[in-house]
Amino acid sequence: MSSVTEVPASKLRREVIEQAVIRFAGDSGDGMQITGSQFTNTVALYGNDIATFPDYPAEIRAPAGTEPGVSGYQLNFSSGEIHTPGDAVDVLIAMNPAALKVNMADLKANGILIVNSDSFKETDLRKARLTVNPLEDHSLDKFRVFPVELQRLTRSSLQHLGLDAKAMDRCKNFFALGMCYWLYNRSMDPTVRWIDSKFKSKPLLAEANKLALKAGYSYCEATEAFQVSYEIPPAQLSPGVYRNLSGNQALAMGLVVAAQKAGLKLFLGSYPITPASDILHELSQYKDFGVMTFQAEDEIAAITSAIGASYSGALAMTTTSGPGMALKTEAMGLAIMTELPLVIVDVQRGGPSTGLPTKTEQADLLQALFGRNSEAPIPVLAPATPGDCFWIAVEAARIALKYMVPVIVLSDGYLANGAEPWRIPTLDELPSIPVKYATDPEGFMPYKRDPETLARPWAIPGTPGLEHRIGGLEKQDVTGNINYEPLNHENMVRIRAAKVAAVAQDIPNVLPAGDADGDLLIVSWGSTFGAITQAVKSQREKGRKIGHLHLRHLNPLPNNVGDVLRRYKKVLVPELNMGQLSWILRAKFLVDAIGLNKIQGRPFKQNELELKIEEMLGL
Amino acid sequence: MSSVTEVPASKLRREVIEQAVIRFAGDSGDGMQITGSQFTNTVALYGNDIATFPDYPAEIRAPAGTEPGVSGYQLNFSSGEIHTPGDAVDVLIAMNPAALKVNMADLKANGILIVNSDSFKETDLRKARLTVNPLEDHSLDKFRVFPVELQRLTRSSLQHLGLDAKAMDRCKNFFALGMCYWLYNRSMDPTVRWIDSKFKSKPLLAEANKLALKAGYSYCEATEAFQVSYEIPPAQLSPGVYRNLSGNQALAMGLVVAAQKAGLKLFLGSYPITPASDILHELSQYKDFGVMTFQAEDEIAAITSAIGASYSGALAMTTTSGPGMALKTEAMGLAIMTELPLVIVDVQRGGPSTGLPTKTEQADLLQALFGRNSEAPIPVLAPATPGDCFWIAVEAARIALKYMVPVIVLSDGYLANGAEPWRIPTLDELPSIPVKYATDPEGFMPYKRDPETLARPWAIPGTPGLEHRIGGLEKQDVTGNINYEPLNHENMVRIRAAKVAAVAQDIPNVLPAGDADGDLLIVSWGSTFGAITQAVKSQREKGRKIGHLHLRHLNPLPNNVGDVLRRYKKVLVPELNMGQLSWILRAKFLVDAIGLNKIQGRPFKQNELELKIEEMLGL
Amino acid sequence: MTTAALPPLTKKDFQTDQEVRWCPGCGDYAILAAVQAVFPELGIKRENFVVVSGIGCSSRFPYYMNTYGFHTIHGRAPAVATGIKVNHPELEVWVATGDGDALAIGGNHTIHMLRRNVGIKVLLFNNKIYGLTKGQYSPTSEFQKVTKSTPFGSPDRPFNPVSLAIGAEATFVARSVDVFQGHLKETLKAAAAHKGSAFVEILQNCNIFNDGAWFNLTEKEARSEHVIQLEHGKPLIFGKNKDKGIRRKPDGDIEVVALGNGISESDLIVHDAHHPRPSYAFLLSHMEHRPGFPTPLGVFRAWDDLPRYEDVMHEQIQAVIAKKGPGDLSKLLRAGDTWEVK
Amino acid sequence: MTTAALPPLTKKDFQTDQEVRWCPGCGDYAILAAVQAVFPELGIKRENFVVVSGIGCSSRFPYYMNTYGFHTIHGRAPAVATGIKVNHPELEVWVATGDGDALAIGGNHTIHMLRRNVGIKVLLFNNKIYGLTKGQYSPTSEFQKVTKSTPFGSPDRPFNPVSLAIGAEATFVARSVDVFQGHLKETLKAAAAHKGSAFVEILQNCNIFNDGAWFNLTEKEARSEHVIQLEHGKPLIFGKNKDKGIRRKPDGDIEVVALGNGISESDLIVHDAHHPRPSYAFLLSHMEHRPGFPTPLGVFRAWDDLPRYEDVMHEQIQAVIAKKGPGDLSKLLRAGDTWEVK
Ligand SMILES: Cc1ncc(C[n+]2csc(CCOP(=O)(O)OP(=O)(O)O)c2C)c(N)n1
Ligand SMILES: Cc1ncc(C[n+]2csc(CCOP(=O)(O)OP(=O)(O)O)c2C)c(N)n1
Ligand code: SF4
Ligand code: SF4
Ligand SMILES: [Mg+2]
Ligand SMILES: [Mg+2]
Repeated sequence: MSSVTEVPASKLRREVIEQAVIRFAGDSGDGMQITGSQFTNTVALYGNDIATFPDYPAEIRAPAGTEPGVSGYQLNFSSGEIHTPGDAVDVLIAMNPAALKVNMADLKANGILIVNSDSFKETDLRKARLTVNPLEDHSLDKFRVFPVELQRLTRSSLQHLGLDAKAMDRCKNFFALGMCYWLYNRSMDPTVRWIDSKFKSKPLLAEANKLALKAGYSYCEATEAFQVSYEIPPAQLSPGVYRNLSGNQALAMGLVVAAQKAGLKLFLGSYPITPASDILHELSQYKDFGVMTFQAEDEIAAITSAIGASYSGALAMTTTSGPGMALKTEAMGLAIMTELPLVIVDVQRGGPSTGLPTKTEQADLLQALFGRNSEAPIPVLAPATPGDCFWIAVEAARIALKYMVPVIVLSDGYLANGAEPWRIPTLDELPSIPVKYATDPEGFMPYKRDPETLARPWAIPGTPGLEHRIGGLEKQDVTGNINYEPLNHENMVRIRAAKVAAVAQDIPNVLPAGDADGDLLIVSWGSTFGAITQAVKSQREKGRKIGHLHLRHLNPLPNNVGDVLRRYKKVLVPELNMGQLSWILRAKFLVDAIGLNKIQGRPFKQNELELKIEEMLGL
Repeated sequence: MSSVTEVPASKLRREVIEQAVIRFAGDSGDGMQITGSQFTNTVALYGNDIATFPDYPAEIRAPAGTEPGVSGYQLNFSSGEIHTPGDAVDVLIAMNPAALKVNMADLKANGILIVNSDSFKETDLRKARLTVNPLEDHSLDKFRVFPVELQRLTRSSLQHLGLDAKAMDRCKNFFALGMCYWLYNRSMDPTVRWIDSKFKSKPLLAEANKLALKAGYSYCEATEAFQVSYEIPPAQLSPGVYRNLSGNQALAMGLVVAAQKAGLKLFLGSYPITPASDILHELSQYKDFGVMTFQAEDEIAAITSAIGASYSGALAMTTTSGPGMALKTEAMGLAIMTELPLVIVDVQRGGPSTGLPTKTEQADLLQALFGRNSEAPIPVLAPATPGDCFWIAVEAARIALKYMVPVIVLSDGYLANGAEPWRIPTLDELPSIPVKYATDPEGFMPYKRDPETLARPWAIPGTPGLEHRIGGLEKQDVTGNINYEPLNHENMVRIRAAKVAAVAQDIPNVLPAGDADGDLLIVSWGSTFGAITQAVKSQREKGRKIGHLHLRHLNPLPNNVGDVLRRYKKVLVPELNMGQLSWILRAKFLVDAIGLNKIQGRPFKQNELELKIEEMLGL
Repeated sequence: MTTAALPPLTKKDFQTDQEVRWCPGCGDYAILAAVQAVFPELGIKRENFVVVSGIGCSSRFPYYMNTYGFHTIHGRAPAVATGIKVNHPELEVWVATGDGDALAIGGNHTIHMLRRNVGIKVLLFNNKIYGLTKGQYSPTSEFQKVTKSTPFGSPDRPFNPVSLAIGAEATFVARSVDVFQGHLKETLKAAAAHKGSAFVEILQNCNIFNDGAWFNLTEKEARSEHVIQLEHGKPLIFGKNKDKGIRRKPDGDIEVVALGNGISESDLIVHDAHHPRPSYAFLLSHMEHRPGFPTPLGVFRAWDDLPRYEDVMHEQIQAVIAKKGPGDLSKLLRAGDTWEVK
Repeated sequence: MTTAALPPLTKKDFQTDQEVRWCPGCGDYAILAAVQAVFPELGIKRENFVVVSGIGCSSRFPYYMNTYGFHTIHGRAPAVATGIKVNHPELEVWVATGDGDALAIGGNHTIHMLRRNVGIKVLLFNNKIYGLTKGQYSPTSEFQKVTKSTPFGSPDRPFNPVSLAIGAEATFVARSVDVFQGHLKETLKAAAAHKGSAFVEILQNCNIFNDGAWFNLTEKEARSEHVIQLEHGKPLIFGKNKDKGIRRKPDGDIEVVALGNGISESDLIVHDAHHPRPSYAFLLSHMEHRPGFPTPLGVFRAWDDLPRYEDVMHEQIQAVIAKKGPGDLSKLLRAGDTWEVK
């Protein structure tokens, strides 16, 4: 729904529209991630709701100009509430033929296509394995195509600076960004500010990028390249102060905050791995909060060093992705046996084995629940959105410290790199996390438990009179002495299970979104939240009687999940795996949960979900 | 039921009985494991059916004479068919107070108790934390107690050999063994033969042990210590040649046989761990079969070296227990991705973490099924008895080679160390295991599959014209080239799953033992087979309408499991874990499977099972 | 595996159809070129080459070699390669790995492979950074290095790969540089000629995340002052005008001396790569850590008198078979006491 | 942590109520006694000691020390200890480990801990066997050793733990023997006095699975001929009658010489444990592999000028706080561009 208003100042139309999806696509070297995040930041600052989807090539560098080298950044921004980066694209910026080839399928009919026409020479086409020039073979006829000589125009706007050609060409993404700002009537100031701070030490480059940006803007102004420009009013987000945040940033910040609220030092033991490495990078910056980041020699040293830090009184954590998670499983058993607090973050990626390192997936749930020798229960949480990574991180730390258990957080590549506007909580919105170390030798026993939480005391080295020994062998309750007696073992196994089950007492009952009962319940977890929310909204607008239950606590489950499941005729569980949550629901509640399983390294599209919903409703 | 016959030669009664349970218990240093296995071997040779339960202390040596140091060996032998070492003991040999203290609870009322009265001095009692001498405080009144000065009698029978006291005392277990042979009218010849070969190089010790053995025998003869001796006729086992075999021996032999049948070299990559180490020890002996045993620096090198051996054309395997299994999970993903044959043996033990290294448990099932990052399916098998370890090993190799997949075998500590009479198969009873490497460059593609098995070709280095590259990244089907495309990934994930599912086509439908339908079905897997078989037999004799379904294939399940489950009113799943198989049956078939879960590091007792069965039948 | 009548192989025979995916300017290209140039000259059938790697930019290597290749998992290449070589000793097994792959997560497998003297050739691409994961410091990064994961400088001091390998009992240890093609090829040939484990550290430039890490060794001007070539039987001389050398001090330590006025080549240490004991090679391996000393390139140690792991294992097997005869299935099944039930 | 006014601790203070569960005659008892004797003399509060171990007979050690103790998982003690020490640098962290625990599965953590120079003391109980798992060969077992897992002899040659540690840049490396109580205590005190990582190989007898492994070093007769004591500043002399020594050869190598007829103590190498460079210590570490050479005991290397990992990390933190002030939560939350929705 778009209302047209005449803009007297120019004979250009300006349309006010509700929402738009824009995608920047180019070579890995073209700076598309920066361009996209700058545009995102600007529209977010302006007050639009946003959802982003950065999609860059596998870790290894591909040759320039080839398809595997294409890097993309998609943004959905709106004056209404949105939860996904959008299925199809309104505006596509393609910096070279490969980018065009890889992305054009997602551009809507009659969508705007801006291409860098300087990069469609014979050689460029060959790199993209194209025999004919798409700009000439009518394959783009169904789009509104705007070929722009980005290279030539950028250079000419910069030639007076005396930079070499390579340096000038590196600015052409800002030229394109300038065009987009014009197209959506956005101020260039935030980006100008960013350029100034980013290139503080290199004023000449700062100047060049700013010039290119403005050149792109004025190019549209002058040439009236586009007959139309768009206006997307601010969204009605709930009041508050907002910032734009990615999942990995949010997770790192959440743990710093948790440590502060608990009055503990934060220790991270980690070994780099995509897409989790940025959490390590983020936390290594927080020295002013006393954060200790230990880059270990491998994932096993990463988690075991964290266990050591936890034993000596830190809020300890370890971060990794699938393959690294597999390596940590033996050590998780030690944390379970010694009943030490620990936050284990798995930013899931495509697998198995090395798999698809930069693609997203939700297939580590069963590993998180069962991937250890013997009976080794662990609480498992999963954030729903990039911003929710902050809250889940705080919750994970709270549970770990209150119950003296390791806790697993399952994020994924989509949340880790995706961004959304995040309402900054006021300090008093942050939960308090009370922690006390044992200090009194009187009657101290290393496995004497708190009756309510079953937590054992946390007696840290350096405390006089509490000297004691712990380890991975089975032990007697209360005294903690090694013990292999049959009944003691059964008792301890059941206590460890009861302790994890006890976490449920803090988990509020879950309310399904949409209808409280009806024909179909959709159950989800993790990063599929957004797409499903969108799909359910649209289906309910069509009058379907459906509910949506999203789970952030996967072990233990909220107490009322069983009841909710029974209030609907059918249960659908869409997952980016082969059906792991549905397995759990089936086993626990004997409900015939049906899976919608996509395992392509990409998030759900809204309409894939809607089609399945309608199929299950027999429509 | 025992029939009494007068033996004229002496005024001693000889009773013919059907079955007896005997337990040898003493200090770790007393040689109880040897004594027990000698007695076992003798009665097995005689033709009795047997089931044994060696129960030795945790790996670490305990101080002599203390309770933690007690080592026990229990044997159930019979003229009828038996499947368990027996719940309670008819005859207990206790070499010291600690052994008596730990074991007397299991001795039947009026049972025979032979104690080494020389070891009940003040100091001995203190080591066992006893204040009063049980030989004097009437606490043994309900038993038939035979105090024997084992030490003095042994020494006096050996003094002429000029051995030192320590050496003489080390023979006293053979004195006790001799007494037991008299008690059950057994020939000493097999043990004499064993002593001769064992001490070939030390003739003096051979002589001493044989003398002690005979001295024990004649002691009973002479002193008429026992008023009665027993006769247990041979069992009616199915015809054939038998030997006595432990699970670890059987497993090792099974893989040597499989390699021979497949015409391949066997490669074992392993890192020692209780209770799996004996498989490494066994296989390191089979040099004449060209077996290569590589003792790796850790479990990860153990499995990855095996993957390398498999890649280069060997029948490759790796053996471990729970904690080591946890360390291998990342590498399993590589074997799955590269679709290489591999046999992974997990001899389960008590956990989590280091847990109870010498105790048995069945709690690695879910780890075996799901303990890897992303969707990484693997066939899983479990032997039912020590002898079945042989057949499961052969089956695992067959599946791995036919389908080009890694296969997990779940044995456990009870099977590994327990022994039973094993009917030696004739050569033509052994399955043929056809294997062919790819050799023809014509149209060769590393991931071009066999339509029936979905197996990719096995093209081993050294083959001209088949040079190719494989790895852990997602790949295109057929060509095997790296590929991150969405639909290709989904396709490959489903192919890897379909390949494992295809294994079911070779698995015969399972027939429940007992009633083909009825009130209760008991479903089991692994080493609980014996106890459950016994319990079901006895309950059916009491007229209950119940069936017993034992699963040796856990993934994929036999095709007809669902049908079988539905033929009974109730389903009971007894497991030595917290309910792992029942969880799978519930999720797959939505049946309300009830668990009987014991997690004490010990096998089920028959009557624990019978009580639960009766409870479920509402009796 | 050397045989006379082979159809002569060429560099082309070792190139694959896969498009090479390293950043333009990456040092890995040069290493690939050198290996593809050397393999045809080894007189080994192409089908007998196996190139094994872990994970990292450098570990993409096998995809670009038209031989058998295995791109395994991070850090495990030496263990996978050991399985291949032990099972199939005739194969020519090379490992391509990085400073993170071989010395961080894979450190243990690397030192154990060297200790066992398995007949595998290891090429360690040392760019002093984690390239594939976009620029974290590695176990060879210099102390105080600022990287993505150490914005305030790395708190730990690096391994010296050559010293570590020698400490792990390596029988062949050498160092070369991506851009010194001639030297690199010679070094690779020397490694190929070694029967036991061969460990070659190749100094490699990551022009994206650690550009110029080896600048002072590669850059024309500096080079000759900062590098010393180790050549068996030749004195340790370096300097633009070959005017400096390494001399023994009476206390057994070494010193840099200027040639001339009284000091001649004959006063310098003559390099002995075949020395049976590792201490001399170890002494050389540490020299560049001292002010004024050059960085040695070439073969530090090449002592080949130790049996290879795989040879010992297969000799044991042959010996047993010679003694007991080849294993017999029915004997195996019926071993120990048996009895018959009629 | 040394403070003047401590109530004097005694050996008893470090004994636990746990019954010690090693085989009678095990060398571990002697090591336990020595440690319990040395700890009270270090002037450190008992509550500040943490003893960390992996898995093995030797790794039961913490249960018998009345301090804070952590019996972790196999091979990971150095990593767990690193987490403890980095988080809590005031603690006195000791690791008890075995030749399998520290050099087989734990090899990588051991060398990385040494490289980082984390202030941890490692006691490696070297019995050249896997004791707890009942007698398989270990990475320190001699070549061709017959064990449960190698009935025809082990096919690989062992690590020399001292050489490996030096190759891994260890700043303190020493060797002692379970039964030489006096020497062992002195060695432990030297390790305790070292700020950086201290690595002590303790030759230990497993009388059940590898009895007499060190017989030729411990047995009265042989001992003095086969052992040489390393004492800083003293010449390298050995032999029953102190009649032999180690001398430098002109080529920098070493040789065994008989004292007398022209050769005097002054011709011998004077031991310099504080030498800043590792090559001298490495040379000593390998001597026993040569015919006629003794096995060195004592401190090979004690060079303490390198900053500890944990100190560098905490200095970085302090520096940033000094510069930016302590972290402020609301600033943290509101970092970067923000906007307000009314
Ligand atoms: C188990 C596991 N942990 C971590 C990673 C992530 N990872 C891939 S390569 C690499 C290090 C690469 O550095 P290096 O070995 O020096 O190779 P380079 O890229 O520099 O050539 C890391 C940490 C992984 N793939 N697998
Ligand atoms: C992950 C794992 N793998 C293997 C084992 C089995 N294991 C326990 S101790 C040990 C080796 C013990 O040898 P060493 O470290 O020399 O100690 P020692 O008993 O000789 O003192 C092994 C292989 C284990 N407990 N955990
Ligand atoms: S990141 Fe560095 S090492 Fe990796 S390919 Fe690029 S330049 Fe080479
Ligand atoms: S097995 Fe050996 S090392 Fe272990 S306790 Fe016994 S004697 Fe000591
Ligand atoms: Mg690198
Ligand atoms: Mg040992």
